[in-house]
Amino acid sequence: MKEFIQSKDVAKYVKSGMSIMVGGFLSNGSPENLITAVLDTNVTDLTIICNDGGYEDKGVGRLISAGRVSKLIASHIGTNPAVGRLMQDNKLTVKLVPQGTLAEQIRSSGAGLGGILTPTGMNTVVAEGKQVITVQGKEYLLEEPLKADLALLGGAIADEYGNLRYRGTMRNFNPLMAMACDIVIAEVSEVVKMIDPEMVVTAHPFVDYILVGGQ
Amino acid sequence: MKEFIQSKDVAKYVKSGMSIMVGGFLSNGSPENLITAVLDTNVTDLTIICNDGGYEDKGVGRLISAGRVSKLIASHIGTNPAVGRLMQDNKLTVKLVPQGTLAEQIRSSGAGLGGILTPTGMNTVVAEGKQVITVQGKEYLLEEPLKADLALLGGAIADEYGNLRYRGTMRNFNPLMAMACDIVIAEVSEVVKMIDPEMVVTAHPFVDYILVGGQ
Amino acid sequence: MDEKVIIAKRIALEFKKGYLVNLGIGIPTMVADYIDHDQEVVLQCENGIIGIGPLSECTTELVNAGGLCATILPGGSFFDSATSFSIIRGGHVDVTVLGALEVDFDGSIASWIIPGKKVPGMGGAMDLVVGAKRVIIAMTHTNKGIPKILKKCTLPLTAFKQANLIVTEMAVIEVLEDGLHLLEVNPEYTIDQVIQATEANLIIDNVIPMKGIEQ
Amino acid sequence: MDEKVIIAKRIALEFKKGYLVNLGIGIPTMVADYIDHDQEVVLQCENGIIGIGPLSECTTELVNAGGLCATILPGGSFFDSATSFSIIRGGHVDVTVLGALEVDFDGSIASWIIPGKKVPGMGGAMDLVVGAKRVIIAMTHTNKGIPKILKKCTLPLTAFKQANLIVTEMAVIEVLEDGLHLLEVNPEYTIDQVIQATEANLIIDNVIPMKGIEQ
Repeated sequence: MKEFIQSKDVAKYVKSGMSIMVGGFLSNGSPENLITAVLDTNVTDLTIICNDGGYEDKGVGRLISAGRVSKLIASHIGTNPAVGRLMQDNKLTVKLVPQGTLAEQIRSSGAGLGGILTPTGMNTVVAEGKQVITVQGKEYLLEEPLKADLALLGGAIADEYGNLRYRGTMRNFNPLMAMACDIVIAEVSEVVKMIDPEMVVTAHPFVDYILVGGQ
Repeated sequence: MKEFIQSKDVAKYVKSGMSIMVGGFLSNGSPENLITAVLDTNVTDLTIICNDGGYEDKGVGRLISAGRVSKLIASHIGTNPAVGRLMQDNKLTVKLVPQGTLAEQIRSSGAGLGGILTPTGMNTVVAEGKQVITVQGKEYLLEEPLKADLALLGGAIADEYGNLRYRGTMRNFNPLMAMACDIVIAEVSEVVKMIDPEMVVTAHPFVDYILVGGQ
Repeated sequence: MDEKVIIAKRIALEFKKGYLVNLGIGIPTMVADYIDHDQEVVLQCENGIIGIGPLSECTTELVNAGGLCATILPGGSFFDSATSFSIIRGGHVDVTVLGALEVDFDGSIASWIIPGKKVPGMGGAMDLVVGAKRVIIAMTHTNKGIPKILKKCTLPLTAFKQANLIVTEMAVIEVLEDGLHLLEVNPEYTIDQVIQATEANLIIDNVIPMKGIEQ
Repeated sequence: MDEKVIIAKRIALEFKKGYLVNLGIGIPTMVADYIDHDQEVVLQCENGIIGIGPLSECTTELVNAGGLCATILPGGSFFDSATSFSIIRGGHVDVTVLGALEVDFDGSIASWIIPGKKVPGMGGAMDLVVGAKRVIIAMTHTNKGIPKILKKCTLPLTAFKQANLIVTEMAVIEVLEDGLHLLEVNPEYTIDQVIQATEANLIIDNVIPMKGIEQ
């Protein structure tokens, strides 16, 4: 039930105040055209979930620099100075999460699990206010599942059925986010007739809309 | 650091009383030659973790029928009458686990997580004696991580580096088990020069020994 | 018409265009034969496939959830068991159709064990009934005259309060908060006959003839 | 010799044949330049690659964990972020090399935040130090004369008691249960100079000249 859309159609699926997961690692595998399409709307007050803050002029960082984001959940924000500036001005709230925890929080929500039990972050500020559960004699932090209204995926190649595979390291968070959001829009560099069933990474039932174009 | 081995070498890695994960779903993707190699040794008192009990004369069921198994952890045992017989004679203990829970228990151990929080089995006998954890207002069962001494994988094609990909539905539990055991032996139907990096499912650091032969 | 065919044909009408559907073993598997091609329903099997097609000559590479050799349709894909149950548990399957030994007033289901008699195991059923958006029970209305739709299940549960619709050769019954609503009755039976064959109370508002079994 | 080169060269000696290694950003990345080809060390990056090779002209498809365009070596593979951190958290990485702001007597590490000054985020560091079999800290011995090897970390922790080895331009220090053991000293410094530059107590049994920095 995939629908191939144009940039201008993206406006139908975004609105102010919504939560959006954006694929990519330091903008590698981020959907630049979808991000531009969101910037072309007037939505604001977004909660963004992404591995990092991107760069000031690249990746998800462009939404942050443009002041469209009120909350960012990420593992790293050091590459985008706009994040620090907006935090100091109290215009942006940032929740820093260990990268592996972030990946599993997203996966667990897509997998219908109640979050994860991880040793990561024990005895650090990350553990503050969280449940500690002992399993087989070892202590783990309970980190809750993370979902969002919309996923914007990048780094992909689609087939005519709407299946996706990813190119190189552009895979990163994209397949996890595809399963953890109500609406999933993928930006793809090309559309092939059919992806080998062994090579499909995100199966077509998880993709709602496809924008062709971009890297 | 992969080593290509012969059937007779398998004896070096198995011993009585050990726990073994065996890939396959109703024997599809089970390593028949590795199972034969284990039968050719005199090991006994094995704990087997497998999706199911296989068939009396096929898959992991052959180890059970031969009386080599003292404990079976599986989601389904209806296709192998030997399982029921041995249970009645108190020669075999069976722990039945929902299939999705079993998959995630194995994955969580390989991923260094403290088990999973699942809604599956709540308010059933599966929940007896287990912790119930409330997350975001919903109750989940805590199911502990599952690991083993040895993994016997099937359904795979290897490359010269020791990477694996799987054929069709033979993938099932194999890649999960590859990450949850101390020693991993894979039976492969063929060895190709190099698997496309996008198609590798089990990367070579997780494979210790490879037996060529079989389907 | 064979009672299993009646059940299968009626259930096929429940699918909407593009639905991702998981069919259990037995009567549920037969539903596939009656799905209208225009519905573009996609079948998932828990052993790791989206887009499973008809049975085939045995290839060893590809089996369905019953272990029978099958095919993959264009646009299909393969994945491991953890991914498969992420799809199932994560609410991505629109409908699952499963057999049952008993269903009760609450929509609780018993399907995996008759203690002391038959212990096949739960396989993927516990995950499917908890995870799928809609759970349809496909079963004969009685076991040789003994009601299977009960006030309270007597056998160990597969899941508590998860059935949404019960389809038998006699009737279609919806499970709602206030109880079991008799929606449709096979014209070969009277409403009274259905009531007689059902232990649980049936709420009877507006009963129509059972759909999909005309010819 | 540049102090960073000294550290990188010395750490390269710590790898054994076939090791799976994750190198952090900064000095750790430089270690790659000094790994003996015969060691067959395989480098993993947390953004989803095993077998990363040298930097390259930008391709957009493949970046390292620092976001720089890189290459993949024969036998390498790509995967998503959840799989990547399963590898990391699951204990499958033999060694991780990371920079740090502070390390203490216990082997606790502070590396991700200077409150009020610099908040880059933890990225994948918290998972790496908890999950890798061996954690090597690569850092200059002091921050312009101010010791970084402390009795107790003053900055927020990345992890509690996880460092195994500390390599600086002055010395190699092993972290054991009973404290910090001074193993090797760069011949350009005296043991006393190392002690002066270290706030934590050093246990001094049998110090040898720092290896790997001869030429």
